[in-house]
Amino acid sequence: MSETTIAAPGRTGADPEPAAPRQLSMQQALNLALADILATDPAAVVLGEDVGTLGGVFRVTDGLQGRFGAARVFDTPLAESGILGMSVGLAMAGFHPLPEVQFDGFAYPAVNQIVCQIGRMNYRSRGTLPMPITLRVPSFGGIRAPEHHGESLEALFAHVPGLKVVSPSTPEEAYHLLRYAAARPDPVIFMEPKSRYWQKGEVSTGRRGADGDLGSRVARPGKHVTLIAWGAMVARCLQVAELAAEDGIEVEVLDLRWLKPLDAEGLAASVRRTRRAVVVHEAPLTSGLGAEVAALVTERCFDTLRAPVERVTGFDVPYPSGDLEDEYIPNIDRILFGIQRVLEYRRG
Amino acid sequence: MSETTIAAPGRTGADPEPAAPRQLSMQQALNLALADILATDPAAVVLGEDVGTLGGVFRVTDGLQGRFGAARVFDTPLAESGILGMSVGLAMAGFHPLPEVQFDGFAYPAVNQIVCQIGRMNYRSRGTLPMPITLRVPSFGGIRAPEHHGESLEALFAHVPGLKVVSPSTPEEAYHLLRYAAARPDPVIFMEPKSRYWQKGEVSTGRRGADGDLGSRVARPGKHVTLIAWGAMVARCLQVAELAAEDGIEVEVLDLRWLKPLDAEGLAASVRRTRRAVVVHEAPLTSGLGAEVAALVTERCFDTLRAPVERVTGFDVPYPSGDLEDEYIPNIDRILFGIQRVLEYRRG
Amino acid sequence: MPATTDPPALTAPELRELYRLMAATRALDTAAVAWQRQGAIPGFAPQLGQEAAQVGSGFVVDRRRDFAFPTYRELGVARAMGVDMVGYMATHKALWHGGLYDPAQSRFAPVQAVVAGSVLHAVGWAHGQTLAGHDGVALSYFGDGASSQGDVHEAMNFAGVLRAPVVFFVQNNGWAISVPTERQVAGGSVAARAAGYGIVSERVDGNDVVAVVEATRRAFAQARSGGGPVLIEAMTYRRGPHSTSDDPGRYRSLEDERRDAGTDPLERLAQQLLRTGAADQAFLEEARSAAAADAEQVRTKLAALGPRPGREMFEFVYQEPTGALKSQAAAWRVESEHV
Amino acid sequence: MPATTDPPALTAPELRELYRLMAATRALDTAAVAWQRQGAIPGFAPQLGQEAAQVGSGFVVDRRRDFAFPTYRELGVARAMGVDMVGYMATHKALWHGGLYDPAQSRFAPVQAVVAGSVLHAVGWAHGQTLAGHDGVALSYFGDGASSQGDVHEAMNFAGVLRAPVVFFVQNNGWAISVPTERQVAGGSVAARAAGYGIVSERVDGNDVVAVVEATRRAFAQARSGGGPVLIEAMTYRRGPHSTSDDPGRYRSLEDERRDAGTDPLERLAQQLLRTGAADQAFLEEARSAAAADAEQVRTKLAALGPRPGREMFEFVYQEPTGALKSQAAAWRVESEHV
Ligand SMILES: Cc1ncc(C[n+]2csc(CCOP(=O)(O)OP(=O)(O)O)c2C)c(N)n1
Ligand SMILES: Cc1ncc(C[n+]2csc(CCOP(=O)(O)OP(=O)(O)O)c2C)c(N)n1
Ligand SMILES: [Mg+2]
Ligand SMILES: [Mg+2]
Repeated sequence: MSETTIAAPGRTGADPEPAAPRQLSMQQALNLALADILATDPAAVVLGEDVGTLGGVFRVTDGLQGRFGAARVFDTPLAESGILGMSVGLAMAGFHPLPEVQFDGFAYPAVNQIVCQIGRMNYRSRGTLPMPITLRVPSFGGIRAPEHHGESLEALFAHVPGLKVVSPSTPEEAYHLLRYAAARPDPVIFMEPKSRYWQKGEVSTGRRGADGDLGSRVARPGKHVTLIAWGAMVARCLQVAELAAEDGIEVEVLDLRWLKPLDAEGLAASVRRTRRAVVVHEAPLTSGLGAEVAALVTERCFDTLRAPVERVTGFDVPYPSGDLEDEYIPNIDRILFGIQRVLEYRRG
Repeated sequence: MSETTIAAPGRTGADPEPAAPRQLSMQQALNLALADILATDPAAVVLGEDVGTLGGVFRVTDGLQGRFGAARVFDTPLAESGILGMSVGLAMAGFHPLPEVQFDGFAYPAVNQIVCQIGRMNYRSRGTLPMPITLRVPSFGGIRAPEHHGESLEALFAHVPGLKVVSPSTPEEAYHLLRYAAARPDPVIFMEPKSRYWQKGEVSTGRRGADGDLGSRVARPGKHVTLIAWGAMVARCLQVAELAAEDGIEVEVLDLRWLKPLDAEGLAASVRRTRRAVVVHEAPLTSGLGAEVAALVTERCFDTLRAPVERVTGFDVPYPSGDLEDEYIPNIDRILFGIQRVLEYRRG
Repeated sequence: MPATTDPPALTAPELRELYRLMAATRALDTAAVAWQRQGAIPGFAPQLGQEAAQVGSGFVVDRRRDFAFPTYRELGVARAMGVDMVGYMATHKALWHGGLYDPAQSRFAPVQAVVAGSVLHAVGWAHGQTLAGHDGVALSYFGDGASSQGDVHEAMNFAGVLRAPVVFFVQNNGWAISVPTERQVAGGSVAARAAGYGIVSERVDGNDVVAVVEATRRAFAQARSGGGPVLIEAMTYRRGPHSTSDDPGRYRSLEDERRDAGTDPLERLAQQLLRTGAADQAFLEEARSAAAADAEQVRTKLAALGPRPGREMFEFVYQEPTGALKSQAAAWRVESEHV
Repeated sequence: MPATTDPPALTAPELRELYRLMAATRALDTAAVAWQRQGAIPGFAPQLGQEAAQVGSGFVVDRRRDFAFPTYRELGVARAMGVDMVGYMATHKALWHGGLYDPAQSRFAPVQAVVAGSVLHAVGWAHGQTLAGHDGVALSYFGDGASSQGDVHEAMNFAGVLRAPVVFFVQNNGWAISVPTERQVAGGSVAARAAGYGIVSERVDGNDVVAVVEATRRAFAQARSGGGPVLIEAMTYRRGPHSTSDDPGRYRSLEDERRDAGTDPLERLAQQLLRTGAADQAFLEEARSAAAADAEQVRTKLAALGPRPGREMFEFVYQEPTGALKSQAAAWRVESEHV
């Protein structure tokens, strides 16, 4: 593809015919979503460290440079603030940048550009300079990686005015939520649960209606307690629900998906049914997004709640080295204990 | 003071004789605290943008360079990551750095050093490289300043493992909490409510026991509802309490002081008495520290609470320009509405 | 500088236009300080003494294809580029952070209060021109103090690697609030940094508007023709305080100022116009009184501008507002507007 | 470089010691890749080919007064500085991020996984020496890729302004994962950047250990004597993958590698020792078998190291742990340790 063919950002190509659903890993689903975005949106550009020739350290951008050219899929120098600051300028020039930060922990050097520029340019310019940027961040822990490769930044991002934040839990969700995010005129932080990259699932590529991409999703219905999770923790909660079912406890698993805006209605609807809630996340407890979820649920379901919302989370410690990560990340036992606490809670 | 007199970080001079309590503004109290820190702790150094000759844009470091020399109180180039990264190295060399970030919004460029280095070096080095750094951040809004000069970063800081976070509400608190923070072997983010810099109050300089510096503080006792606040919002809540008293409502105002660790016991003790709580902060609502406070209170006082904890906060919008800041910052009306909601709440 | 053909010398009408713009900038700048003292605006960052650097560089921008990325002190650039001055001053009246002009249509980005915040944007925008096959040039403004920020370095490296059509225009005005350049810029020259990125650079007398225009034109010509980025360091002097809340007496004496400031760039251009016959005394007087009238008009219109309605806090956060934000706006309306 | 008196040439015993260290580094590095393939450690970032740059620079450090700030790839520096190799390899066994050696006592900062994360620390530590009246020198390691980070620029500027006794030691190994230096470093040379900060710099053949030692000694002599910071760019080559999870075949061919890598620095020193008579074949063999034995010993001890107890997650967060954290530790003990 020559450089001048992307001269008119904003034009939109036709979506390819929806193919039959197929088994893909999340990494493949994301790769497919990026390819479909690049194919249909001439203003889309992918940039970041090693996203070109290498195809990304997780191969999520594999083959894209070959297919769409080095103008639209390009490696940048090793500087995250640079990548995000440059994305702001590209957006001002009419492009739809899809930057990648290589690992969660390396979003920190770009926080200034994310908070003060990406989150505010639309506001500062009174809507004349929108920021249609989808920032992909391989996130969360669980892969025995070096320091700073297992962080959960959702609480930080969700607190920032002007951003939207989403995290998929399955290949199907990954494909559709990325396509949805990339079509937005607002900045979206797209948190990819890296420990789930290689898990397969069925993916249908026909676009689902916007409604299908919004709000939370009941991943498993149940009536005794609502387990609220996102990203990699959804799969773990489903395991927990399976185990709890053996004891006759019917756990509803709510895949939150959008971390900003939070689906207050979806949360309330579920908890009104189950009257008990446990929120699970990998990030440290204090000032984590679990606090916001708990507050929101309590505000809306104070009368129905039979126990305070439990939080089963990472501890208030730096994300530990691989050998200790199973001690850090909420495990099945700890989640079961949390469920037990809300079920056994009796007003004193 | 010559450079070699600070050759032995760790030596501690004697505290000056406590003077009689006197009326000082918070800016003066902080200035005095810094002077006393520099006089008693030869390892202490003050660094930042314009902290030397100018004495800081808020004059908090006024006169310190003249008194303690340009080696111990020095201007840096204009780079916040540089200031904080350099502070890490100074701490590794045995110093007790007291860096200043000129305004809250300019802490963002330093987030990487704050989160990944200052918060983790003690952990990474298994306690062999402690980070006795007190980072002073003029914080919060209310002074009709330009963009990025009115931010509230406490939720971000409180979520970061390895940090402690504190914010004073009066000149007396400012003096003592700064001295306490600066004597700690751990990093402390010290959030100065800039709109309160020029308010006077009585300051006693004799050190109060560590207990006096820990936990929260009942700024005004009351029995109908607990108003929880920190920084500049404490004074506003006291005003609200005054007004509410006219209607016979006795509001307890809890000055949280420490934003990490949070005083869970102090919060619970107060709410157990009042059975109702409203938390007030300037930061945006979503994923703000109010969520953590609400969750904590609810976890501990679920049975006694007569209404869900109310949050009266800034909105999920960028901190606005001066002309709109009174619309953004929780005002007396909005806090009164919050109180009314918890008082009138009836189980449905 | 590379061997691009030198652009033609400035014509007498151009020189007179430059004088008009500089005089108008000076008048508005001086007036704004007075307005702050009178309480009409809460604060202001005067560009006094930087008229030649600002007007001279802004004058070169082609508004049909280029884009400028200012800091908080670019009144003269805005003036030269024809930005609506009332909308521009609105930021200093604390009406709206980015100002009330239309940045997209003005080709002048919103006022930027983060030091070095927009330098990378300029590089991204410039690379966008390359990708789109356009020939626009990005003009990035920053100061000697800003040169210390990591973002500036990342921007220069990105620009160098991508050969992006960007002109970095550094106003070295001797000070970053209270810190003089010699304790800010190791090595003493921002221009000297450029070579390390394979970027050509030029130091220019920033108080000589003709020199500034010529250097900027050369830089634009190079960037536009695919020659890659250029850095210009305009040596000038911040004659006023950092901002209306600053007290320069704490860190420099009046004598320092007299010694270091050099000739006033406005006065210098006036002398040059007279000397070369490009203008006469009558023209200068007319330009100055037009400038004063202009400033007065801005004052009147600015005074007439009321506060923005509070609902705008919510309206511009997103292109697609969230339900949560709409609820907050509704609650705000009830509790604060009492409707 | 400035006119400091050149340090005396390396003696034959020193050269032999360098060979021993490089051979030991090579053996351990190669072994670690094998351990990863066998599943004994989850990952490793080999320094294969950078032995001369690493050992040569680390060799110069005076552990009584200097301090080194490594990245995640400084095995050879650690080896030359006498850091406990089992404690060092513990980071790659995922036992503890920073490693299990004592960084304060080793004068070798904890393993640093943020690219460019520690460069500013070195400047701060170095300035601390000035403030304390000590004559220690900070040795800061970073790569060609890291040079793109804003922190590195801020560090160079701070060091220049403060004349801090720091030596920036850049290993330009041609690659930052898949990105070659020419698309990373605008202008092509990190050393060339230094001039812009008034910092002297030197490019050195990073595969020639003698050249590395000599350059590093000159740099230390200058920094130690108050001459300010120095930057050394050691030109070398990353002969292996970026890490054990990398696949270089995706971005460079074996032929590229053969062409660009040059002579193996270990082999090169061996030839030099033989040529100059500083050592004979028997010595080389002995050094290599000592190195192999050394690596084997590290393997045994590393294998014997069990996981750290989970309670250490909580114990090292603060010097003064908070009540909240103690409660979390207690809850963890009950729920995960079942005690
Ligand atoms: C990131 C950041 N840090 C600090 C500040 C506070 N501040 C505003 S202007 C300024 C000095 C800027 O100096 P320079 O870049 O030389 O520009 P000048 O003011 O001289 O035009 C400082 C420190 C800021 N706005 N942004
Ligand atoms: C801030 C940051 N961004 C990205 C990464 C991921 N990463 C690890 S090493 C590396 C390449 C570093 O290249 P260079 O500095 O040349 O060192 P080398 O690996 O060649 O030794 C990258 C991108 C990181 N660790 N830190
Ligand atoms: Mg300046
Ligand atoms: Mg490299």
